[in-house]
Amino acid sequence: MKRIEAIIKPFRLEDVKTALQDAGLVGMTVSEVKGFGRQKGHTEIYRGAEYTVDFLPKLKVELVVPDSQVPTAIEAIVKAAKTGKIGDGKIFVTHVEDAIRIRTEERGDQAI
Amino acid sequence: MKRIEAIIKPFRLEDVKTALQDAGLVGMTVSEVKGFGRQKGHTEIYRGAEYTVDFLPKLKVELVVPDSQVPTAIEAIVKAAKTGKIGDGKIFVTHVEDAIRIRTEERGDQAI
Amino acid sequence: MKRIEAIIKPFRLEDVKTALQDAGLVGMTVSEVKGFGRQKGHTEIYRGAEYTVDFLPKLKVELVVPDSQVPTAIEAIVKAAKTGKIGDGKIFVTHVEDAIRIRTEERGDQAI
Amino acid sequence: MTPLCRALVLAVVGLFAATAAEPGLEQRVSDLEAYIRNTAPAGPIQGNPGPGHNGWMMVSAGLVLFMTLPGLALFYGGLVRRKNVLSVLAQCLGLAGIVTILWWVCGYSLSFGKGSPFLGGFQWSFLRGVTADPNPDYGAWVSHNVYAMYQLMFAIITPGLIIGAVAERMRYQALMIFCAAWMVLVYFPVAHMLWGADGWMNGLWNSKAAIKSIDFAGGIVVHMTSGWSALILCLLLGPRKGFGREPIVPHSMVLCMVGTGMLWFGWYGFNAGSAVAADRIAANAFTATTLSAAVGLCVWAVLEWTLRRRPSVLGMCSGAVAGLATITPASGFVTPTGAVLIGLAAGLATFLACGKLKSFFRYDDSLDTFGVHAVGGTLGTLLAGVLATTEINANLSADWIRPLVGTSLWWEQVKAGGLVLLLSVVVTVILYAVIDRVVGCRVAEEIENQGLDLAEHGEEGYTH
Amino acid sequence: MTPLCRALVLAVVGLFAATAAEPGLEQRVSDLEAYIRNTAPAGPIQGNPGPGHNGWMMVSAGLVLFMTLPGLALFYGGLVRRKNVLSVLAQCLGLAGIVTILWWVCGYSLSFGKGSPFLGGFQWSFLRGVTADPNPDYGAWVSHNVYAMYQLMFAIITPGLIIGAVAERMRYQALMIFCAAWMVLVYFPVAHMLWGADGWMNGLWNSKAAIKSIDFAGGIVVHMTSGWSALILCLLLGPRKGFGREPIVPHSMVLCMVGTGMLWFGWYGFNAGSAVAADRIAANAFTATTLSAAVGLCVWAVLEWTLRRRPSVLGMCSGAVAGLATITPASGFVTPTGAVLIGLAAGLATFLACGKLKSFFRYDDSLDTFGVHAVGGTLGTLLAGVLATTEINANLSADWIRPLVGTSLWWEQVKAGGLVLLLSVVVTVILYAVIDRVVGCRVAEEIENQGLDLAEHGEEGYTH
Amino acid sequence: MTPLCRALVLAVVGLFAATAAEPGLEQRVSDLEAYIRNTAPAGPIQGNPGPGHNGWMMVSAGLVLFMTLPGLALFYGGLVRRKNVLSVLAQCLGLAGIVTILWWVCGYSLSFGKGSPFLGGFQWSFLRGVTADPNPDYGAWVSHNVYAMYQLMFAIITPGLIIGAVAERMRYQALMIFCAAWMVLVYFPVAHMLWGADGWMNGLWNSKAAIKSIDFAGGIVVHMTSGWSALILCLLLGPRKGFGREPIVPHSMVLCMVGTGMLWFGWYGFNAGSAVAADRIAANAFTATTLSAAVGLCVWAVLEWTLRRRPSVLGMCSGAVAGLATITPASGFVTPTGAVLIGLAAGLATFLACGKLKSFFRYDDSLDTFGVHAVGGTLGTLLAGVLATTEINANLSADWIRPLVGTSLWWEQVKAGGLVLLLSVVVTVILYAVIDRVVGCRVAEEIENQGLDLAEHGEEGYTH
Ligand SMILES: Nc1ncnc2c1ncn2[C@@H]1O[C@H](COP(=O)(O)OP(=O)(O)O)[C@@H](O)[C@H]1O
Ligand SMILES: Nc1ncnc2c1ncn2[C@@H]1O[C@H](COP(=O)(O)OP(=O)(O)O)[C@@H](O)[C@H]1O
Ligand SMILES: Nc1ncnc2c1ncn2[C@@H]1O[C@H](COP(=O)(O)OP(=O)(O)O)[C@@H](O)[C@H]1O
Repeated sequence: MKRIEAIIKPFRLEDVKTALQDAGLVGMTVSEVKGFGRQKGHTEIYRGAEYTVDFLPKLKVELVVPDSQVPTAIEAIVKAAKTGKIGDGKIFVTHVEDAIRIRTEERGDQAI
Repeated sequence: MKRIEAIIKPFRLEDVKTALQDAGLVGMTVSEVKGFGRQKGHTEIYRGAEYTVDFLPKLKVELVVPDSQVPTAIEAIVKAAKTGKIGDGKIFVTHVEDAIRIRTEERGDQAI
Repeated sequence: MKRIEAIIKPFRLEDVKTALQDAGLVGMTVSEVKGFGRQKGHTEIYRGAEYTVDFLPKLKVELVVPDSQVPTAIEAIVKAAKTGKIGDGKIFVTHVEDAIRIRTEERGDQAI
Repeated sequence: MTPLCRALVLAVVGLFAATAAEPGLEQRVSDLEAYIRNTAPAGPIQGNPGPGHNGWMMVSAGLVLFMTLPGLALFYGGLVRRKNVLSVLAQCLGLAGIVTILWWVCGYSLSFGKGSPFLGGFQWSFLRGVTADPNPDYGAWVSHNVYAMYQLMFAIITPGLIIGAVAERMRYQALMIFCAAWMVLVYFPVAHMLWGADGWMNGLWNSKAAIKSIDFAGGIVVHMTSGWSALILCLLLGPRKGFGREPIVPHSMVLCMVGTGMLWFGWYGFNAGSAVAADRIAANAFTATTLSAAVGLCVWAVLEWTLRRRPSVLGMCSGAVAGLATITPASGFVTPTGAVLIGLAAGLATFLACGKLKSFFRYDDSLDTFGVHAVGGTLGTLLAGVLATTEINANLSADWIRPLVGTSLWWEQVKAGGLVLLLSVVVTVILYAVIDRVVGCRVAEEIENQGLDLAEHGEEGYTH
Repeated sequence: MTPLCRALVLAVVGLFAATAAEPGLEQRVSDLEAYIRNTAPAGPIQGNPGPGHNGWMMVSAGLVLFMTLPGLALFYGGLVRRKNVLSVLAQCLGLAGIVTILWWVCGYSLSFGKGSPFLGGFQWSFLRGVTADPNPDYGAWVSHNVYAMYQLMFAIITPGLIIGAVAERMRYQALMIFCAAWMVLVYFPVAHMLWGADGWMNGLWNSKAAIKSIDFAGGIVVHMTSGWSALILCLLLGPRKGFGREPIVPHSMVLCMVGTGMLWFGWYGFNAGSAVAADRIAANAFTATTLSAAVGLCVWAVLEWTLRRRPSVLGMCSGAVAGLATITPASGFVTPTGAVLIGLAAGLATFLACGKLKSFFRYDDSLDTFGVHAVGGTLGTLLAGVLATTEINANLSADWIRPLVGTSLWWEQVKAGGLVLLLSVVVTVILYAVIDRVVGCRVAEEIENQGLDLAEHGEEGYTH
Repeated sequence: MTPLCRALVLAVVGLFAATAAEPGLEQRVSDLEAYIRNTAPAGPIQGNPGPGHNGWMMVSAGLVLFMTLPGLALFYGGLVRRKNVLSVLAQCLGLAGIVTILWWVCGYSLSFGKGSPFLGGFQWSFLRGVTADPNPDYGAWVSHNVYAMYQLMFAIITPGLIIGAVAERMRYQALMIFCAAWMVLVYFPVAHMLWGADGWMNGLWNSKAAIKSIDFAGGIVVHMTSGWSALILCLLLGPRKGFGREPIVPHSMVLCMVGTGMLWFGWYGFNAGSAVAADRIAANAFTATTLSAAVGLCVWAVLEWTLRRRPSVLGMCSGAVAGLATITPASGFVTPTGAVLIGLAAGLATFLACGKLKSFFRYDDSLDTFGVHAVGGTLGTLLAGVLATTEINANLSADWIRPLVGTSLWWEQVKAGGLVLLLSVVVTVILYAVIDRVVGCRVAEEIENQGLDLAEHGEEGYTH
């Protein structure tokens, strides 16, 4: 099993979700994060005081998939999340040793 | 060391925390996430427009434990988080290469 | 590539960011989390009812770096996040198998 | 008769005609002065509302509505958990809707119409005959329909207070049915008995009242009825899941404080408006209200500071509301120093009730409706009996009540308060039993976990 | 002449002198009674505002401002997505600023000054001559400048309503320019025609009005103008990105409900204040407003309960606002029962409009300005024609309008409403075309994704 | 004497009796007219408050309280970081409590009681003798206790303004002690000197005033005292940790804007209420207030648009509040066009002060109390001297001040403003030194990091 963690632009979530579903992947967990990278932040001005805000709102989509589905998942995410503009985000893949479904205590690929 | 990541139903947090503490595990980090899986979402209706909300509020509990304590931790979480209804969540286990306690710069199992 | 996950005190973020930037590391993703550990929580009192709040606000900083930069990154974070008081947080290092930059579909060290 | 004399006679006759009109002029001037003095006119101006009083009462009615929407909704809504915030708002909104319709159908008539000493009649159902002309029974210079609307706003907020005790676990449908029935069985009779022109306990206006109690702005009618019913209801309903085991903390102290500010602001309409005129008594009530609220606030702050080193926003809000609730029945009767004393007593009593009583008996009065409103309202009712003075409210000089002022008035208060307490408790028990059987009072455990907002209203309070 | 007679003659002469002064006293008393009755004085008191009326109107003006800032801002701001909340607030604030300046420069004069039946003149530009003395054309006892400020608050909220239809996608600059031009081309003429002393459709006050329509507090002037323009504007602008495909849900129902409470509270200034006095008519309007709002609220709740088992906070808020918008033109003309009927109709019609009409035609009226305000305002305008009665508003007894009351008044309403609808639509189309060409009406797609707050105002609604 | 003659004589004698009553009637009518005109009555109606004026002043008092709770609390609370929001609310609440008690004990008496030209006496301590009868020194037709409560609300908000400069770092205890002492040493004397009937600088009412300055609603008394003290206090306290290095941004611009709307709404009570009547002067103040607020708002928006292409919500809120603060001392004295000029000057000056001055001198006036209130109040005080006119405020025709109007009045303003500025600065320095030594003014660094809410109040603003 692999854990795929994708940092994406928030307004692409619906598309990413649909793409993953279409690829047969139904489980995922999403969290709100702030990203800092090459994409330039913006300035906010409060009564003349200027602040450069480097941290931009992003969403982190995590999903654990069987090894075999990693390419499908990556492809689906890339296709759905890409706008071609800087800041589209990253995908990181890590190895997962075990998975347990709490409800049934199933383990491994069954569990996801 | 292993990193145990559990996605649970929000109202089970207190129980999970207690169970882990009882098992002698005091460190953990919790974040609010939205989960998408087999559990059906709900519909929200705003002035006649119906929206299916697939993303349900969940909590993610992360804890890093020495290899030896992985089974204890999993067992504690499963016991405390299980309601038997769909959507109880998952536990994922990944390998952690190193841990550092910032305050003391201790490393490895000492640090957690 | 390694994934460095640091749990820090919220008011140290600016310093950590600067330290990482100074060390030549520009990419990172930050999220708000609640931490539970050795650091004592506080009590909140609402109309006479006392609650011990064990979960303290922390920030989680995640960054994926080439293997070679792991020590630099850790050092930078430790230096910037340390106050010497309990609750300064932890750093966890895990292995990352692959990284993809969504915009360009670059892979591996290029992508981060 | 000489021509001169004839001229004179004619002149004098003319003058007589003029002087015949004179008493008219005198009357008309007296009536205009009656407008200033807020006494009833007798001449042709009768039937007209007086602009200063009428304007003030429209403002007051608006202010009392503002106390519920959004004042109370925020005060309570901020104190519940995020997943239940909308359920509280929906309850406040729903009550505003339902109680208004009840009021129009028969509520106003049953409360303020003449009938038996215990309940009014149906002569004003559908507000028939409730016109813009003043009804001197209730306000010499205020449009009768404005008065009816003003009283409606009290009728809305009273069941609204109950929400605080049952929040986060009662079914919406059950609560709405409970409140509708409760209005008919508790509120309309009690309002009639205390405030109806022929009410059984209306010591201030009804010389024939059996119990000569006074309740300026609703210590008995509003705070005791709702507060004691709330206690019973929360006992019957049982505590929230996790109560006493998990932290159940306010999701937004900011909203709660905003609600408190709105309640305080609106309370001027509630208390000073209860003079049904912008007169001296209103002025006195305004002053007493301000002092009691501030002193109640300070008492909580000082107690928290002393006992816990940290005066809290919720503490100060609670103290202010306690001061306001407690001064309510007394506001138009007591001196500034009386108001300060009441504020002191209010702060102490509610601090103990919320802090000690509740934890001792372990009932789950979610947002302290009992601890603040029942305790405050009951205490204030009693203290009104002790501290009321004719110097502040000349109406207490009426010969049937004057002998009681400063002597045994407090005993009338005890009698009235006790009976209303009993009525509230009994009706609540019966209603609960019936409604729980028929529709079920408590939400399913699953729904309580998930939050009432989604399950009962199909919405979320906040999204990101 | 005997000495006695001489004395008598002198006495009588003296008395004559006194009685010569008498008519003065009579007049002065009549004038004071005129203050109570809200009729125009004729004696030396003329030129003075009457405190009860003037105070009430200052409060009313404040209340109507409060409806926009922060009422409407929250009602709408809560309904948009978090990334656009400040854009809504900025639009409300900007309108308050710009419309006030326009009003000072020429708006008040063009709307309420005498001129042609279609538009006022420039005699009151820069509020020259608009002093604290009453202008009897508009209020016998209210300072003319208070009246001008009161009307300003209407002029601010009207374009504010349009925001609801174009939220989350229109450029700030374009919207401000649109509204400024729209005020001159639609609002000032329509306000003049309906409410100007010499207005072409002012059936209530202008005996020479060509169309004898009535609009108590702005069914046509406020809700129809803005509501129909809003529909056209949102059609021209096109739907929001993702409309109908992605969930676009309110980011804070709590704010929306708070805004609703503030709107309801402020609406008393809007409707009861439109009597321009704290008199009988104000009292009637106050009553009608309350009933219609509550009934509208209940209709939505019952329909949602029946159709979806879950009465929602947004539903109840929408119903209340619908009841308020619909009663607006009728509030000073109808009986309580009339108001209940209007509330019923309001609830039903807007429920259908928001639920069915919009999904059928698939236009993106973001926050239902059309569904609530245009539908409500149009319906209320018609129903005012049907249900108005001289018993509630004696001004309808004027000989040029009395024959229409209860007979063909509804037809005058149709004519007036239809023409104003047409004017609103045509002006909106033209203005859109011009402004879109010159500055561009819609934000770039990138900005719509990111949210308008950051891109257009350089701020974020909330930070953590 | 013929029988006829005898009859005549009797008749005439009777008539004489009637005419003997006549002067009484004349007086009574005059007094009723005095109510309309807001002049003092002389006949038997004396001692009664007049409903129109009294109602308006109760509303105004409520509005001014609403400005602090929750208006100012939100305006400031939204601008701080999330971890400190409750500390701001707690400060506003605490001041409401403490200042009310001070006011009751001696504050009102020291401010408005007769005594020396510099400070009142103790005759009204505990509000003894402050009854519902009007005190003609302050309002011919307003209950004296309503006036005392109205002025209390000013006394509450004034130290509340200081919060803005020291937010996010001052100890709660220290701030409360500072404010209590500051009330006694600065506010009571200054209020007495400017507004007390025998005040040393009360040019409007005290013919013997040494400095004949005018301050309609508190440019000097409210905004200058608090604003200049705030500057000194924030200098002494030092900047917040991270100031100028880390982004310190508002945690909720939405709350800030809501607070602004409430401030604007409440300011009508503040300014128009300062006429202590619902009369012509109130009407003029209402108008001026509206215009200045809107123009101030527009100036900030236009400047931001021009300089940064993005008009911000905070900018518009700041401009509106600046316009309101600056018009305050002048509101009852200037024409609409004067108000527009003041709004213009207010917008420009505060924009520069907040944007340039602060960044130049690098002091940390957290929420710009100095930049908005001190700058606005000082400017408005001066401009009131330049633009005041007898046409708007007939009281300026009093022979001791009329010669100054339009000539050297501005110099009286400079003198009064300068002295008060000095007093505020000196007292602040001394108080700071003492309190810092005794209890410590600044929170520990650890607490500043963590946020004041938890450490000082044991609560969190929001939970999830
Ligand atoms: N090394 C990294 N580790 C973790 N997250 C990263 C890293 N680099 C970038 N990110 C995340 O990816 C987002 C996009 O990266 P950025 O460099 O701005 O643009 P792009 O993805 O187009 O190269 C960032 O906002 C951040 O959240
Ligand atoms: N493959 C997955 N990867 C990551 N998170 C998942 C995955 N599948 C499920 N989850 C998380 O677990 C939660 C529960 O899963 P769900 O399928 O609804 O029920 P159950 O755990 O009972 O099978 C989801 O809401 C989601 O947050
Ligand atoms: N075993 C663990 N797994 C995951 N997170 C942990 C673990 N132990 C501690 N943490 C996180 O680190 C934070 C700091 O830990 P704590 O024990 O309080 O202090 P210190 O880091 O100084 O030892 C905690 O609040 C929690 O978020």
